[in-house]
Amino acid sequence: MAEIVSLAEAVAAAIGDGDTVAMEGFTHLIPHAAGHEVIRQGLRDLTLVRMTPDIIYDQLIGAGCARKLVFSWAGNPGVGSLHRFRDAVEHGWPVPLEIEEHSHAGMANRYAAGAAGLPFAVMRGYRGTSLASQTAGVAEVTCPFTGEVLTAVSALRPDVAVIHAQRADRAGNVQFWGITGVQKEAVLASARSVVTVEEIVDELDPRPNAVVLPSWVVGWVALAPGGAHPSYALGYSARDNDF
Amino acid sequence: MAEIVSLAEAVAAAIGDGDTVAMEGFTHLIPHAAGHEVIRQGLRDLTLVRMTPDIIYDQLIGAGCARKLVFSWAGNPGVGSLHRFRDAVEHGWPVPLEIEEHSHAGMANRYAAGAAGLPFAVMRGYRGTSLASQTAGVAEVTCPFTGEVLTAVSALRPDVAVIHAQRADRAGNVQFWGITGVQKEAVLASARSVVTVEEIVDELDPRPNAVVLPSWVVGWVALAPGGAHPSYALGYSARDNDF
Amino acid sequence: MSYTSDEMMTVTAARTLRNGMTCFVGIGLPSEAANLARRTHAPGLVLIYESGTIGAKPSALPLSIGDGILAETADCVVSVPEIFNYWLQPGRIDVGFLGAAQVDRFGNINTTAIGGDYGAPRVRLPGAGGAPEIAAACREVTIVLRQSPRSFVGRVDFVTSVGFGDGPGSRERLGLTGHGPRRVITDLGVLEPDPRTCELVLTGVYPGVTVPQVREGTGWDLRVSAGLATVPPPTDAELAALRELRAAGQHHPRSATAGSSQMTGAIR
Amino acid sequence: MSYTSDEMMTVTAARTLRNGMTCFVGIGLPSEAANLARRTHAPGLVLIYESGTIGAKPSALPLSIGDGILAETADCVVSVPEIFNYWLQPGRIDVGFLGAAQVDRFGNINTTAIGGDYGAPRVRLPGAGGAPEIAAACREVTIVLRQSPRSFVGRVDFVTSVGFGDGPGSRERLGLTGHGPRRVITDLGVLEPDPRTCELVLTGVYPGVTVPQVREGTGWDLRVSAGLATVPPPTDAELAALRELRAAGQHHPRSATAGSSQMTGAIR
Repeated sequence: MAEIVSLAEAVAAAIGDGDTVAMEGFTHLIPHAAGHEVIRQGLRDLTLVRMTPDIIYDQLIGAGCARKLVFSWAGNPGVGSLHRFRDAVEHGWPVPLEIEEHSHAGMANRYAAGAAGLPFAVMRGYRGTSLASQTAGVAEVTCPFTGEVLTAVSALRPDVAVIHAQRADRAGNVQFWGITGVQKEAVLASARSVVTVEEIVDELDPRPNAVVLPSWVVGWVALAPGGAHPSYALGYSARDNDF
Repeated sequence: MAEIVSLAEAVAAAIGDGDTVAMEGFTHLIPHAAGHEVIRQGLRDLTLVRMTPDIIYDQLIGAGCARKLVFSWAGNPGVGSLHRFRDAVEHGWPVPLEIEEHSHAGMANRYAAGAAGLPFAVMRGYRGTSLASQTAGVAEVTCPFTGEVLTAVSALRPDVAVIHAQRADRAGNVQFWGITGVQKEAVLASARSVVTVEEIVDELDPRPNAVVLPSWVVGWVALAPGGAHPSYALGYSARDNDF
Repeated sequence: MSYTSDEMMTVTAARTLRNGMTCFVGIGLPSEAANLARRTHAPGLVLIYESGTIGAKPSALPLSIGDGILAETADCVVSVPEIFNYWLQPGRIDVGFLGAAQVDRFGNINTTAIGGDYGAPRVRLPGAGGAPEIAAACREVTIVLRQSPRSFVGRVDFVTSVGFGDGPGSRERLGLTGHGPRRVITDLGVLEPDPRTCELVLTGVYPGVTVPQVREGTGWDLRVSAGLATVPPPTDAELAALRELRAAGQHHPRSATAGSSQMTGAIR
Repeated sequence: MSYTSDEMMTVTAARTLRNGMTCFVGIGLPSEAANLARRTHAPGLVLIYESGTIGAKPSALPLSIGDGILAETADCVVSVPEIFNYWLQPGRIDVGFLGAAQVDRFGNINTTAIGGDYGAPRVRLPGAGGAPEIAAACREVTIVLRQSPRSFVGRVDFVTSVGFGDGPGSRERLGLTGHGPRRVITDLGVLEPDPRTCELVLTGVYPGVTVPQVREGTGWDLRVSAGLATVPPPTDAELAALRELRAAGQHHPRSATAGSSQMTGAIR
């Protein structure tokens, strides 16, 4: 069952130096407050996993928290470049950053395989791209029925998933809606999880398109209103494109 | 884009003798009215696919529409046995019925593979059971990363999916909620689809837990109020256990 | 209060569930026991049905795994592919509660076909449903069924769901992630696997039931545990809760256990 | 009305979309063109973004593929794994609309790295995102990018997304299910693959643009189609709709094309 604690307590309890940490949220519901808390606590040597490592990971990289980045699109959608990421990759500055690069479909399937307790997922993808040869965790697999050759991607099993959600109830059940991205898979694929929320309520009334993660698959829940800023939380806050 | 027609027109347009037809609905939203229309139109030699071929398929089998049954649990949940199914399997009466039998997880994954345009799905299952040796479409697959041996199940790609939903709008977008089962996968895995609905409305207002199938993946929509009877449609009709 | 052997069986099964556990519930007797536990000592028991309802809190006994009340009272409802792939398969669920038509000395389950061969069985049963993967993936499994020499056999006619396979080491060889059957609860008593041999042995009998009676109801030479216990009878509170639960299900025209009776009935 | 070459490019791209089509939309120039089409001649165009929004009907130009307005106006919103696995992968989508940093003579796309080697590139770009699978699976692909000898190269430094690979037969050998690039739309004109050689050839120029100008903007020896056409200029209605769309996006502090400028900007 999830424990409701402060954000500082949640990060301290869930994340240690050297951990593999997936902070997810697809443009919407990016867990920025939790990212800042990771920087504040001075965590080091993290392997950071995220489909779209926008500003949140650029800050973590710039603060020297990261050893490795696993990702599929490193840009800040619509509003700018990731300077720390580019410095690290182009110039090895401030420190070299190991990268493991996939496509979105590959990352999504890797999380899904992790959530499903499988060591790999089957998909159509990567074939003919330069990515296939540069990236670990991509292989061929042959259909035992048709003989067709498809792509296998290795499962992602992070130590910790960190997400931001609109609401939790006092039992630690978590609810988020709008663009829900890959957060369910990230939490279910990870050994531990931290969820920051805009609000803690007595009861989660049903919402269209809401994902509910029951308390017993969630590790720590922390109240962090505005915790997605400069990203947004549908129904709570707007995206700050000036940031 | 979906066409809105009468149920008789929808069945006539979508289904032909010898087709593989998946009528889905997991206890909830079973497309009984469509099943009766198939009997009325005297379709023959159908391969009937359904996870839980309860009364709806017993009637189709008894009416001589079926050549083969692909399924994972043949009983009427909670209320009785399937007499025509048992007669066909135990005594070859009225005609022998070929069967292809899976587990629920296997069938669900076979539909999911079909919906995803893959020839097979990977899962943990079947190992050590007698089912594995009696059933086509189950094989071993080895993880190219860990060497672990897992189970592959072949994709289901029915000719036609038939489902019952609460509502459609006039453009043929379909919405259903409550227990949504494997219907999305069945429709997306099939070449054609028929959807009967309780109601056709001007606008589909968002509902918690609703699945929406956009018009452009739906074939024919037919109004059939009470079309799930003796099954139920949450918010519209109750289950008739006396039936 | 007097009670029936079915009531004793259901109460005994319910007692094995602890508060806060997650339980993947089969229909029939297992569902009755799981719902009883939630209504008595384990209000925080998380009920999960293969229809995709997670955390269902039905006030009446559901007649099927897809009753509307399960969806309406659940913490969340997911698709059928998702319930098996994201929730059952990875081993997140503490206990699987299963019924059976036949069980054998190694806890293997048959719900497919009895007698004859697979292509032309003497009795055709409903088949696998969710059971094979529940039996494979839950951390532990409890099996609930009425006892008779035809339902308790040395070797099941068809292995629908694997218990301990051929004995020690089978589950490991097959890569099954859960620990397998923890107990079989019948209308006479409780059988548990010997940790060394994986064979089901009698570890508990109900008040008034004798060991010879249980052995007569078993199709193999049943061993009896040195620590054989008598299971305490249902308390008044347990019985009252069970009867209330059943009565609440009475607006259903047939009793909520009809499904499982029908299922096992075929071979009684 | 006078217009810029960027407006001409966007209008030309928008015109290729027909009413009722389904379009998987990349961010930046592709999104602008697709939204323009929906606001002009193709009101029934179904916009699909990799964030999982299907049938989005944004009133303003979305700044990212995950803007709230996409979720709020969509026919349905699905998870990111689902949008790729159930919707894109099976080949349900008519057309993929992609931007690029580099494109080569066989329509292969690079959005990963320029110069140096992969481990230490001269310029690091954002990477693959959804593009490789969009390029593989959509029935056809339209690529939109500004033309320069550094963006139009004989062979891309890194194949992020496959067009026609090494030429005829490549897509078939790789098992790619879609038909590949149908056209590349630039700020100078339109290139289309020769059906026999798969090489991009110039098939259209904008009013006032000369063939030598386009050849100067191309890093390989560009062939010109015998049927070279001049693309009609934007109509007043097209321009008005485009400017209205951009103005509606102006409550965003930066222009909606910033993303794509930044992406290609690195190599201009």
